[in-house]
Amino acid sequence: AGDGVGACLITKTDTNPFFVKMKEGAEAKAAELGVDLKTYAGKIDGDHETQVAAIETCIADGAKGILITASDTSSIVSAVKQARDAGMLVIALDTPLNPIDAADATFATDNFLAGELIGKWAAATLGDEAANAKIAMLDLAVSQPTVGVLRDQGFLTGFGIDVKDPGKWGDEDDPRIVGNDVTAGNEEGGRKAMENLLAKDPMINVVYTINEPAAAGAYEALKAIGREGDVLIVSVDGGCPGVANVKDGVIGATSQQYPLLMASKGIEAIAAWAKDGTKPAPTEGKNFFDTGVALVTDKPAEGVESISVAEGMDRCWG
Amino acid sequence: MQPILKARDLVKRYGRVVALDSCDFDLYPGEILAVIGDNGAGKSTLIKAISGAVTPDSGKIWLEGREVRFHSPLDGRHAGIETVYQTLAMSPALSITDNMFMGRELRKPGFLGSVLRQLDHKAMESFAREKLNELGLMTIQNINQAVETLSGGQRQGVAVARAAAFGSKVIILDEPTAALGVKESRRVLELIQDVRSRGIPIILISHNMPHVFEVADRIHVHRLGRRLCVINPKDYTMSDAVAFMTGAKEPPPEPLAA
Amino acid sequence: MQPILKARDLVKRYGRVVALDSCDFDLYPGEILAVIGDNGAGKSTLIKAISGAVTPDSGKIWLEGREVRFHSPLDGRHAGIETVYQTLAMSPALSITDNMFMGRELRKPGFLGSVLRQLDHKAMESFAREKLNELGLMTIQNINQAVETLSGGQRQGVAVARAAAFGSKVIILDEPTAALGVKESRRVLELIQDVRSRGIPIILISHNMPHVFEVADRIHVHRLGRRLCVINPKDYTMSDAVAFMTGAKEPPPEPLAA
Amino acid sequence: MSETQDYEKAAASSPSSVAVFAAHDQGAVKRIQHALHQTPWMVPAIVLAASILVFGLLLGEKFFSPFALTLILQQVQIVGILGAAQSLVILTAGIDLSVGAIMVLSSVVMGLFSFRYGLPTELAVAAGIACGTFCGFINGFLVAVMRLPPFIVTLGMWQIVLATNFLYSANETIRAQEIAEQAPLLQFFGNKIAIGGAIFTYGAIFMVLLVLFLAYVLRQTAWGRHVYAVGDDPEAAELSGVQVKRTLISVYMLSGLICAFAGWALIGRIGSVSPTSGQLGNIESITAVVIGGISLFGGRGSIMGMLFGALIVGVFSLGLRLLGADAQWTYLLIGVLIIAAVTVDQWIRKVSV
Amino acid sequence: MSETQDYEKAAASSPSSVAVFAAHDQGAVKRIQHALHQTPWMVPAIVLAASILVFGLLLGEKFFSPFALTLILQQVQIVGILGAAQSLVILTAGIDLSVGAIMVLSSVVMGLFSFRYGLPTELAVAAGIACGTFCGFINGFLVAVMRLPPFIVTLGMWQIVLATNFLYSANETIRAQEIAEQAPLLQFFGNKIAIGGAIFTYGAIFMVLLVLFLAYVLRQTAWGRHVYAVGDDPEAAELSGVQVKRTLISVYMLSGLICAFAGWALIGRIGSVSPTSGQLGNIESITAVVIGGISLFGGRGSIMGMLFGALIVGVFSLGLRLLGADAQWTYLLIGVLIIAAVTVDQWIRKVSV
Ligand SMILES: Nc1ncnc2c1ncn2[C@@H]1O[C@H](COP(=O)(O)OP(=O)(O)OP(=O)(O)O)[C@@H](O)[C@H]1O
Ligand SMILES: Nc1ncnc2c1ncn2[C@@H]1O[C@H](COP(=O)(O)OP(=O)(O)OP(=O)(O)O)[C@@H](O)[C@H]1O
Ligand SMILES: [Mg+2]
Ligand SMILES: [Mg+2]
Repeated sequence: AGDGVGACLITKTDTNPFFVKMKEGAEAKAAELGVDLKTYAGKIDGDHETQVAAIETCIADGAKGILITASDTSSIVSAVKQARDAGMLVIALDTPLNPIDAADATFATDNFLAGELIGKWAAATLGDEAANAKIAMLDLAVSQPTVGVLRDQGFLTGFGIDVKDPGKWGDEDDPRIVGNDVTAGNEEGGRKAMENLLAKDPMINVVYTINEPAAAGAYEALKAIGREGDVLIVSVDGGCPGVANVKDGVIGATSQQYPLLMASKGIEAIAAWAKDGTKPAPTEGKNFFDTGVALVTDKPAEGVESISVAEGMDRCWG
Repeated sequence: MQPILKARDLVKRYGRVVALDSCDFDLYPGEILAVIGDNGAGKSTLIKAISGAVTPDSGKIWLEGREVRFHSPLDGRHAGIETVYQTLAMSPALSITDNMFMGRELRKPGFLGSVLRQLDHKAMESFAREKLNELGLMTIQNINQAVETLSGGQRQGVAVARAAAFGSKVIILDEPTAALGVKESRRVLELIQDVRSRGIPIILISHNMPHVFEVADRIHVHRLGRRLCVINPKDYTMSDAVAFMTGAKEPPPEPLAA
Repeated sequence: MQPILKARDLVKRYGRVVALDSCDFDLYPGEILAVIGDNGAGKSTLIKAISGAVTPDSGKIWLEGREVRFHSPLDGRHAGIETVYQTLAMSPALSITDNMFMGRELRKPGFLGSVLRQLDHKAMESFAREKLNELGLMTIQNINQAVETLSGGQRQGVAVARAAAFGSKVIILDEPTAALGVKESRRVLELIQDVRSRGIPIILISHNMPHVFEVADRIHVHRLGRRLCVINPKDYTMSDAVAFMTGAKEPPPEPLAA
Repeated sequence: MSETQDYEKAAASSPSSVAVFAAHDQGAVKRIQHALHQTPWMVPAIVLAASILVFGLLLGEKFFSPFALTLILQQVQIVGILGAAQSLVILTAGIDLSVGAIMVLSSVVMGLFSFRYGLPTELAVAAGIACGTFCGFINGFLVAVMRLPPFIVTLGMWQIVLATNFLYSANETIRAQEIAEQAPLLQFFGNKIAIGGAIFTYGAIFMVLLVLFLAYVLRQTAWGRHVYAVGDDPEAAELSGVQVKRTLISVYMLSGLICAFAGWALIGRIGSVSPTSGQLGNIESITAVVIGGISLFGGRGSIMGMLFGALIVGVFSLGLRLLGADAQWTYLLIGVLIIAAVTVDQWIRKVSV
Repeated sequence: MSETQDYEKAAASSPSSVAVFAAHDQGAVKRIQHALHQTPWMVPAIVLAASILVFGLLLGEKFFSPFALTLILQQVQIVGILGAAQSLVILTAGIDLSVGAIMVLSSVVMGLFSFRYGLPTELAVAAGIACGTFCGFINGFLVAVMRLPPFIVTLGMWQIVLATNFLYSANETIRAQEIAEQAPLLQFFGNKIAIGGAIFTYGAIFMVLLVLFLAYVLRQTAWGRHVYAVGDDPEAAELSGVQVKRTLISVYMLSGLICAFAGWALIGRIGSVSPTSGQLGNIESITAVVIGGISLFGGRGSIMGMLFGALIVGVFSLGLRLLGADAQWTYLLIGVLIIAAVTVDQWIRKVSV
């Protein structure tokens, strides 16, 4: 139906499996609908200049629409405006732009909610012990990209800790937090950050991680000192290796997201826009289209809705 | 007569190697002082200590009766000491002209020069060409060649031309004719005498005894890091000088008081 | 007699500069051939073309009658040509010993050497010390000094000692005594005659006429990138040689056939 | 005077004109080769022209339009400006890993002085420029006076400046709309001149003018010659009368100043003030410099070459993207093409003398 | 023989023993200074000891325990191994920006050969090592034979290898649990020896042995001397009979080989095979090398210094975290301390001669 329709997918990076899967989802849908899809990505997390260049390329290329997961949700706005002025449909995926109406539509997970779910689960699992928890916070990067901040603050809120400035992690002074460290979202960084925090306080018993690779690294560090059995690790993402790690008991619970869904919905929307100019509508009651998030664990906790690992496996994306 | 340049008890040590061992030095106004000595005797170190390129571990230096302390070769240069170092001190990738005028470039007259600070390449090139011709370096075909593409002798010629052209209070020449051809060496000797006749004293380090005995007024014999003696070329033969400096013969009992 | 080394019509051009201009060259077995010429005449370029350090634009070279084409100095060296370059070709940060044995290091005997490939530092050091003493370089106090810390003359001495020690089919010396003292130069001349008496021919570039006339069997006069003439030192005076090479006088009508 | 020197007299009557050789085969080819050798920036310029041609043939209109070609100019403007700063430092045989960080910090200072403290925009811009220059001064002081290796100094400064930037800005972006309303001067370099389809932003024009200006300064003033001399051989430069320390400090300060301007231009380009920008600034600017033929060992090369180097990368990036290569393939191909570009450069240099 | 040379005869009877000077004030201080000058790695060793001492005093038990100290060893093992590869290249006046990428690609090859193709683990490891060595060979070939600048070659290779890595691995991680079950050999370097509280992983032990081995090779074999000569002055090395090309190629190949071992050690450290690791490998290894006192201009320095350099950074990172500095402040302080460490190094070198 969409013959000759050009579309662009611009992700933060294309090294993170999350975005790789998003791209695969988009490509599959594009092939199905006959949309001509080109994909772009920043070089590293936070690299919004390459994203700006990618938008400009799409304009030069005469594409009909852009799907973008913005590295810097405000900085990209000028470039997005240029694209929309050139008659393109711009859809923000995964993270809303700032302001949210800078894009024609937003298909996203609620990252804050994702964090909140694991925070609640951890608090419920610990029960009364939650008051004496020793928490390690393994974040993404010192540049504090929005996703990392939302997940971190969501977790703390869910756990029952007051966040100070909701736009920033690391400013809380609750004694239960042993410390924050950065992981770059991979195993190596996860292990080192965990080691650093363990050296600070070897009795840590709750570990929040930005994503599952970081969690796997943290697990290795715990294993090295024989404490892998008595620490609760929680994470966000829901990739297949991550869910498998939940199954193996490496991770206690993880919040699962649905990048494939975001991407395929996005491609459909562009195809529809190219056909008759319809714009996608947001989810009822929200200002964006929520692709949903679910807590995956085999140890459900009271008062927190969750799905089983088997279910999670069915719906995982990497 | 007071020495224009005087040094006492200079010491310079490199790890276990002693390059200057309580060395004294005197240069009198208007004279050509030759410094001779074995390889590694410490001649270059001595003149570097005087010109400011090396800071001695101890010892004192007086210029025109005032004690001086140079922290960089630029200090020495500002005090009026112009030096041709044995290593020549040229920027290999830059052109002959650039090297000759390094640190004292000519600017174009008028607005271009004073406001736009534009260099007067033409003037510098023709000046450089003239100085090289004076030295008989006729084989330099391209005045804008990079110095690294010059032959060994041509390079040395450029360094000598630079020092002579911008001569001031004292000129120091460390083996200026080592790599030069017969004709070019001859010209350098003439140049040295020329400069002396302008009243500027010269320190000449050389291993070429005939040249030394031809132009020097006094000869400072350097051995094992110190001044062994100072001789008058009229009183001694070349053989004597060589014997002193290599240690084959004892120096005259009482070094010339001046 | 056939020349051991023969070159015809060598041309080497650097941009607009002509360094070799259809130059011919002959070296006969067992002789000392001196090459003289103005600065920048192209002497160093000539011997670099012969030793493989520079690839001529055109022209041919024969070694012992066979045509050769060297692509690197190592080719020349493997063919038996050992050279002291004017720039000395030393690694400044490495020690004297390291430099002397570069590319031909001695290994310890037995297991340590053959399996662990350990170098025999002791043996190399004492060999180096011996060679330097032979040259009279007595002021080198520390044999493990880095070459960059040596005086100009000491450095040249090390380079000459290296070439002489590992002498083979042809030895080329480009101004080997330029920076050397009186005693050290003398020793180098003796060394040259020594080497010749072992039957190895030598090419000697020098600006020192007395030295050239003392040791050379034949003199190749180089001017403006080509061989002007070849003279026998017994038939001409130094003044003649200088006059030829500087262009003050016409060369003998018929260059010596050989 | 001893008789022994008599033979030297023979040289007296030698000819005294400069040696000349018959110009043998100065054909067109030889002349071109010579020109290539004399003007080091011509080689990257040729590579650039060739790559524009190739992509033009492959992509036609899409690439070979005034719009796309000026788009490249816009996309390389930041790298080009940073590259100018980087070139100066590399010419002195240094390296500046902190250019990107200084740029971002300067832009953040401009933004926060306007918005957090409510100062007049002119003052905020001046503060940002002062901040960049000051960072450059610290670099220069450590390199010149403390004699620390530039790599380490600027590596340390990179981390320090970047961390300061995050701490000071509290990781907050100032949005484009607010800037456009309250402090449009910050977006000055984002203004554009459109001529037909071609769009020239002030930032791109600034980049070109800056490079031309620096090329003039390096070639035509004493200071410029000193920069080359210091990079070539600092010891020789010192001995021959260059104030090495002063020259080095001035170079690093100028580099900081240019980075601050890059920060200002960055606001113009992305509209907003974002503390997460510029993380790749150092590696990209160094790439441009090296493809442009400036030696990392200092003292050799021309700043014009850097500009062409930056454009070469820009052309490849845009061209490959338009050809539809996906991101990883683009990186892979850009890797290949960086090497290829320098191989061609090296080859042209070799055949020319 | 002309009479003119007669004066030279006067030198004949000169003394023929090596000049000696009275050892004036060879006090303890002088002797220490001399020792510092002779052994370049002693300076970073002193800085390291001093920083351990300071943090030990500030933090007591927490830091000055066998556990924490061996933890540092574990944390620097990857950087240390990469640093060994980097040192070799930098000693030849090159630079290798691709070390991190080669490491990751090698580890991915090991993982995928075991899991995707089901080959025996020994074979997979061999394939990974061959892959690393081959990447090194390409670097070496381009640098030595094509004479391209190492910075550009390895910059290009970095992008190429990294992109290949992502394309080949499809960004998929192989989980630690699976590796432990099916191919435990891949985690070989993760095994440990515990002595009291001290934990020595095989990877950390390998790093130390590797550095000692390379120190021996560089100091005691002809090849090692040639590496220094090539870095010092390649032209002089060539003229004095070193096979410059062959030496360069062997250095880059060895560097690639060591990177492959780093990849293997990486699997041991993080348990899994992850294509996103090692992105900072190049900058961190260069930092270690430079703090360790190896000159980026080649030919000077010792590989032992690199090891101490890596440890200095490790000590600072852990020490600062334990002191309670948060991540951003740690970043900033490490920047400061890198500069400080090199300042101290420079200062010690200056007072010693
Ligand atoms: N930077 C340095 N480090 C260590 N030793 C040095 C250094 N510079 C010079 N020396 C040593 O100091 C001594 C004197 O050297 P100097 O260059 O002054 O000799 P010279 O008399 O000029 O010899 P020449 O006639 O060969 O030029 C030599 O033994 C040399 O090895
Ligand atoms: N790499 C180069 N590039 C350009 N010109 C060069 C290069 N090497 C040498 N030349 C030029 O070639 C000519 C011959 O140089 P060469 O070094 O052979 O002279 P030479 O006879 O050895 O002189 P000297 O007696 O001074 O050593 C010189 O004019 C020099 O400027
Ligand atoms: Mg000397
Ligand atoms: Mg020569």
